[in-house]
Amino acid sequence: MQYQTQNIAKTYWLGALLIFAVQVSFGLVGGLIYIMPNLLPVEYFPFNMVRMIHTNALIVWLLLGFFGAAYYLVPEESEREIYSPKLAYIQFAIFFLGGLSAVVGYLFHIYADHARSYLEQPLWIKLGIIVAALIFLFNISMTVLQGRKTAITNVLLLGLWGIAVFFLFSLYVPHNTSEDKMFWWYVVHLWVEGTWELVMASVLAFLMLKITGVDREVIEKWLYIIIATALFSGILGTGHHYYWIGAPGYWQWIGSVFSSLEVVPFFGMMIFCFAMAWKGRRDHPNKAAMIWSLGCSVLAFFGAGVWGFLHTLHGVNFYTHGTQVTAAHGHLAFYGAYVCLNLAIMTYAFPYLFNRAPYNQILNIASFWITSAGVVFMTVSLTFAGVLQSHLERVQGLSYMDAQDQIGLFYLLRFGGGAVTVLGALLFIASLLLMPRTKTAPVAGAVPAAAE
Amino acid sequence: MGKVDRDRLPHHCRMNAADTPAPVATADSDWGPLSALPGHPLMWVLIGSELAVFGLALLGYAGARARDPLGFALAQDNLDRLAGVANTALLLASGFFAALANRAAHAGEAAPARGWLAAAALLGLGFLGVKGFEYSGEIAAGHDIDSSPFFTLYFLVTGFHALHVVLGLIILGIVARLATPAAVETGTAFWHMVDLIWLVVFPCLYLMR
Amino acid sequence: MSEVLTKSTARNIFYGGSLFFFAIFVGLTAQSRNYILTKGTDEAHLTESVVRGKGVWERNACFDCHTLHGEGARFAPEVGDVFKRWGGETDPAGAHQMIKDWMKSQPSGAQGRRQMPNFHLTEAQLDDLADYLAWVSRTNTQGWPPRPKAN
Amino acid sequence: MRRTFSSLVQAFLLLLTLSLALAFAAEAQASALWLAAVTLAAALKTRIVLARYLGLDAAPGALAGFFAATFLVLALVAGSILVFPTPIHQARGNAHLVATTGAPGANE
Repeated sequence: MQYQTQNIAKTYWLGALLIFAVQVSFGLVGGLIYIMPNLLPVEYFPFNMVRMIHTNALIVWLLLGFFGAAYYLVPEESEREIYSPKLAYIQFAIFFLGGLSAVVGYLFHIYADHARSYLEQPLWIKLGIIVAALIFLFNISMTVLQGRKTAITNVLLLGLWGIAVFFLFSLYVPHNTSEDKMFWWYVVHLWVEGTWELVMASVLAFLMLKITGVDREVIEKWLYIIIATALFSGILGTGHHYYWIGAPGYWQWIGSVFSSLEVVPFFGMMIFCFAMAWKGRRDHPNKAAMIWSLGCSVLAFFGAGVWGFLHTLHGVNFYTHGTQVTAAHGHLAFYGAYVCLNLAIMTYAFPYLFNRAPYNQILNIASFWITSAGVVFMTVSLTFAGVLQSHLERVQGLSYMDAQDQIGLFYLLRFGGGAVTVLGALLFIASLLLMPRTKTAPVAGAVPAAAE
Repeated sequence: MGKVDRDRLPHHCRMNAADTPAPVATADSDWGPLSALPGHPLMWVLIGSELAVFGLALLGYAGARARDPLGFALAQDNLDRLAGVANTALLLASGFFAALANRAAHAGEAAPARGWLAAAALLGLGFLGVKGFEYSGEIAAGHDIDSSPFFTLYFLVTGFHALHVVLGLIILGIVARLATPAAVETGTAFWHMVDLIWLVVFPCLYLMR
Repeated sequence: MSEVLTKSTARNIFYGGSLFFFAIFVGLTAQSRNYILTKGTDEAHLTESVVRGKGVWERNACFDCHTLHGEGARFAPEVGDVFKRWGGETDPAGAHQMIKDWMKSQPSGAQGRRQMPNFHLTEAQLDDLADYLAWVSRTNTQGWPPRPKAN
Repeated sequence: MRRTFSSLVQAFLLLLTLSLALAFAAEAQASALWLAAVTLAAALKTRIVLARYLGLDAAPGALAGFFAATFLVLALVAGSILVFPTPIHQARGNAHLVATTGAPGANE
């Protein structure tokens, strides 16, 4: 570690890992309710509460991970210490406690008066999030402005500012449901298919820069091409959410055309990562970080790109909208693009933060394959469930529950995949907390170049 | 392309031996296949995106038309083909002036370059005027973006193209102020793309039936 | 051409292009908002009761099990058209009452069936919720969901 | 490599001629011949713009790629019209129907 204040990332990431464990556990509980609906008393464990913990914990820990990534990479990029470490810790306290109390509150059925999906946080927590975001942006912007400016920090900062700005739409709850839905997507879509992609591209660029040793010039050009295609397609790609909610019919064309092109940036990121890994050919001892980075680009391409494209054309979406196809896409997209990204930068940085440079990565690499296999299996199960559901319900005209009764097997398989995922996640957390040292010399400690 | 300015490269990770930039043979600061194209490579990313968008939209048009050829043909009869041809001529002349501007800029003649750019922009404004006249007639006749599948696509595609003309005018303004060969080449590349798209959109929507 | 210039141009083209698309998006959103308030939904009958019913829907996080116009969780049936499915177009009072009775009878406790909690809503809240579900069923969803004839 | 003045003038005149020729032919009967003529003329025009105005004749690979893309779109649209022809005998004299044809949302 080069700068003292990079240590701030440690706090953020440990907090993120804790909430990560909560997130996957509640995912498993949700999967359990699907297959054994009478097991847990519905008064205490209604599905809606379990789901909101699952999704909210996801977003809270991913954001904590992004904050941590920013505190880790901005000092190295800007060649400056973080402007105010104190503010960074205050921000952590507000955000972490806010996120945690939201989750605990859900257990006691305390939600917002005007809750929407992903935005169930009570108003005072939303305001706390905004305060924390303002502190963060001030702190990071001051650091960047005073230091060296690079394309990586430039793009990262734009993404983080975008996240904060679009979150403000969560405070706008119009009475008209269709209008409400339209602006709800200003938060949700413009986050995950806009601003978060900027964060993803810049963090991946940083990782490639460090791990492969390829020239900054080359990496920055890739970065600009990727983010340009991301925003040129992603902004109007929001239209694919406006097909059936009471908005004008022309969104069917805008959404289909632009969101078809949303595959391009994810494809670009995948090619970028592999091209850099090939071009660099440097033997970086942290093989695990490389695997997570490459895995991130591949699974994001499939989850966000391919699975997204599968049901984005309005003619297809007419049948698959609001079925398990969406759930399948959501799981692999979030995992590939944002979970893997966070775990990649953590895997890269933890050895430096805890000063354990040559460490045994077998546990960590195993956790990549186990977690990814679990998520892919869940995704495939849900895809089958969704395709069958679309056919039974939307083509054959069965009622919702009759169709559900016929796809029970796939929920059982999904639960199995979920259990494997939780196992992999816990293994990952353990691998970072333990980080066993290698007995042999540094470079030999690395696992021989992995298949991917 | 120039050499990489080694001094501006970071001395990353002075403490992490693993992170010292390896002297990899990647001093190529070019943009790969994009380097061969005139103007800034990222402009070609934008141009490529636009061509893909219009291409997909026109293929969507072909698909939607296949479901209702008669409805499309009847709706298509309402278009003002003469205005469309006039607009084609305007854009072609405008593109000609833009090419002359580029030629002048490369010869180091900033003032003539600006003049040609202004002429190109003027004709671009003319295009928007004709398009506005067309739209007002169609809307007065009761056709709007919701009125039929043909008009939904017609307004989306031509409207989106018209907005590109507006963006192109802004870009021409910016590069006219700079008047450097690189800037003019980049700006006119976008302008020619707007021209090119019209040459594909116009026959598909107005002429083919 | 110096590298610095190339990079700042790249940044400007990226910003300019993104701004262009965002401006179009905002413009279309504004037009859509106008469409929603005039044609897409039954804004004229967006009564106090419907607004309160939307509040009931939100406060109890119903969307975390059900979908509404296809959005939400997929644990329980779509409710955007439940009012129509339960015959509200021909017998609004009957469908209204059915929704209220359904809410009161939960949880069913039936073995192997997914359970819906009892939310302990007041009579007035139940009326508001039913009014809300009636109102959303009148939204122009461009023909969604597909309604094949059941065998 | 740089475009000469005369090559640009040539390009412009050629483009204009093609456009006007189509304009005069625009009232012609819809037919396979007409579709082919429109497609080829439009394709030729895009090629001239790409090669001369944009200067892609200096980058043959890019010229071929972009030309192939535009030609493909034109050909597919024209081809789909051949496959799904306009029932012209019905269309003639039915202009008053236009206002009532079709409704938004093809999936009603």
